Amino acid sequence: MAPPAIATAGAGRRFIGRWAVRGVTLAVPQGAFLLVYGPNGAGKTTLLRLMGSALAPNEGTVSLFGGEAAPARSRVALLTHADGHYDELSGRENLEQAKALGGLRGSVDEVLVRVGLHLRARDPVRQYSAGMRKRLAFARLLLKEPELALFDEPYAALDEEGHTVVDALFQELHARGTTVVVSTHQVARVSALCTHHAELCAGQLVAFGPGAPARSRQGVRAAGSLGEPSAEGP
Amino acid sequence: MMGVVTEPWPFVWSAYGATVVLIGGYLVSLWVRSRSTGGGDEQA
Amino acid sequence: MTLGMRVSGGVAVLLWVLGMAAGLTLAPPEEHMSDLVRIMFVHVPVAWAAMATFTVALVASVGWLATHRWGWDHLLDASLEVGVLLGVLLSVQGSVWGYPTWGTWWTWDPRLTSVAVMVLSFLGILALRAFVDEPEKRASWSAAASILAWGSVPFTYFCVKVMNSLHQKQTPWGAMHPDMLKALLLNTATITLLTVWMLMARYQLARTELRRELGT
Amino acid sequence: MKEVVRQCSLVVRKELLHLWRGKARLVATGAFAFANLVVFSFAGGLHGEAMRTNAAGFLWVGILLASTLALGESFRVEVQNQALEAMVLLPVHPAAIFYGKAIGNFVLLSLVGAVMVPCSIVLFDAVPVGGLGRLFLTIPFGAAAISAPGTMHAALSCRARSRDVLLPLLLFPLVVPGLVAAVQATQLCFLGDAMGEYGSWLTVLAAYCVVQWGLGGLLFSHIVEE
Repeated sequence: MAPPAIATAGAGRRFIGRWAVRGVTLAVPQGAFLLVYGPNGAGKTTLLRLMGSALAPNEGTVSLFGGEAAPARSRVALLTHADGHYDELSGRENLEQAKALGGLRGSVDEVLVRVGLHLRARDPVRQYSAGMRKRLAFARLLLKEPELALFDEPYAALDEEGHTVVDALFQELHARGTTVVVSTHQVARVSALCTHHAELCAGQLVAFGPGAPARSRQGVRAAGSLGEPSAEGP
Repeated sequence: MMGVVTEPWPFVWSAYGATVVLIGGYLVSLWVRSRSTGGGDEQA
Repeated sequence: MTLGMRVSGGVAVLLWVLGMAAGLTLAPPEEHMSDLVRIMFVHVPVAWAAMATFTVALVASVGWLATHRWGWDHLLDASLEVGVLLGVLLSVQGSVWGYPTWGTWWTWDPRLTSVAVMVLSFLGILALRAFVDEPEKRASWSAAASILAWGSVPFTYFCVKVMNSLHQKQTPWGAMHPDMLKALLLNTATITLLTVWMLMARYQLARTELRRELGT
Repeated sequence: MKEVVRQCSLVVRKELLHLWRGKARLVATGAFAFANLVVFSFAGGLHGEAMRTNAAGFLWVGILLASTLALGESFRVEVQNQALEAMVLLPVHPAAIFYGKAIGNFVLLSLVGAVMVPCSIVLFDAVPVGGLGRLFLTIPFGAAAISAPGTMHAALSCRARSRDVLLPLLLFPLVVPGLVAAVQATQLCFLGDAMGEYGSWLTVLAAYCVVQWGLGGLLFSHIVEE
């Protein structure tokens, strides 16, 4: 039995005095498609960054593919709202730099076409719109051909056409056997594909299991407390 | 007699004085800070 | 502050004051050096204590980076603060010693400037700690900076050694008048004891502050 | 090890590309250094012989002040979109990132230093009696002494609050031993090296660089990890 792609045991991460995420224990088998949902400030971003070894847990453990998180970085790709591009360089140069530095397998031209940026590849990234920067971040992720791909709010800042690109991309990654974790508020778009769901609320894992989230519970919780959302971790 | 100034004692006193003032001041600050953070009676 | 700390603190301060009193009164003035030499009884021990404290900061930094146990960070916090205090005191004493000998409060004497540079290096790290909110980041970054800044300690010791041999008519330890040597050793012991106590007190303060910050 | 060198050379390539692409940054740093020299030249109220003896000190303080501009900028680019984190997750060895960026800053500071040499010769009318070649040899050593600790502290202060205050506050005391050696060596170039001390000052400077470049590589991983 292959080790789970992600296995967390009591994982917690604190920012100064506040626990953004605490006591999360779950296991995501390889090839699964996990949907993470919950209100703003529930700790979704922090959980994804823990899974992508961008953050080290203050409590508990996070292991990827059965081993330590950090050594598995070459097999994992994380897409967050900070896109990690160099504004002065062009889209193509950003990708070529990443490809050379990380020894990535993908082809720059192919991924540029896939995300629809091949016409603007030569322009410096500082001229890109938010949506185009997001597409370039997708291109970098595809370039890595990861075994585990983590997406934090993938649909944010994308236009309608962008949404369809992302949907197609999720289909393909899932079909290829890549373990995918998506944190989004657009649960409907992804629930058809997802094999597991996890619900976070105020840093606690309140639901985790196979299949799509039950329509009723997911809707009520998300719309329920419209109180001031506690500040999400960086 | 070495140096520029003949009467050494003012300088000896000011050196010792500076020592007492600085270290004493720091000790007081330690005392005040330990009381203010509620560490007053906490048995360490 | 616990009762134990208060009592030990009182003892340390008492011994320290007695030591200084001895330095001021008991030791006879050396024949060709005036009473000015009495400044040495506080200056040399403080110099040793300051450099030792910054070395404790180095050890604490390596300790934290290796084990990520909070005790090391508290020790680093304590040794930085106490070290800077002793360093500032050292500079003040140095310039007071300097005036009668050179006629100015400050001069480009490697001993004075190297001490000032050492103090400023670690003062910068105190500022760094004040400007970083995340406890883990604050600990790791100030530890790395302390390891870099520690280089100023041997540099200062080297300057003092070289300059003392060039200028100072300082009698080597042996030939010094036995009473003066006794006074110097007494003061070194009391200042070291007081420094250790200050480090322990500041350590406990750092631990309490971190508990409050983390709300545990 | 070979992997670190390969990644480091790629980071250097990116740094130089940034340097070339952002030529304005290079020119601004140079102009700022030159402005320092001009200010020193009349602020010092010196002339003739006194000016020449201080030329070396003014030159290096000018470069040091300008270096904070360049160092702060080199990490603003990394921190702005969290490109530094993206590199660490790629994964790239932290040591490769450090040496890449430090070499990039070294090149920038050496260029600025090289441009400042003729300027200081003119401004302080300090004809290098000890040999122009030696003067240009000292510049890269001094630039290396500033760029290693500078890169370390730029990485720290760029992510702390009030970073513009923190970088000079942390960097200047740290760089003093290296700077003293650089100034002494440069002074010998300007005023002539009667007793042949140039070699010994250069070795002091080289020793300082070895320590800073070594420690930087070791400690950088502790700075980038969250």
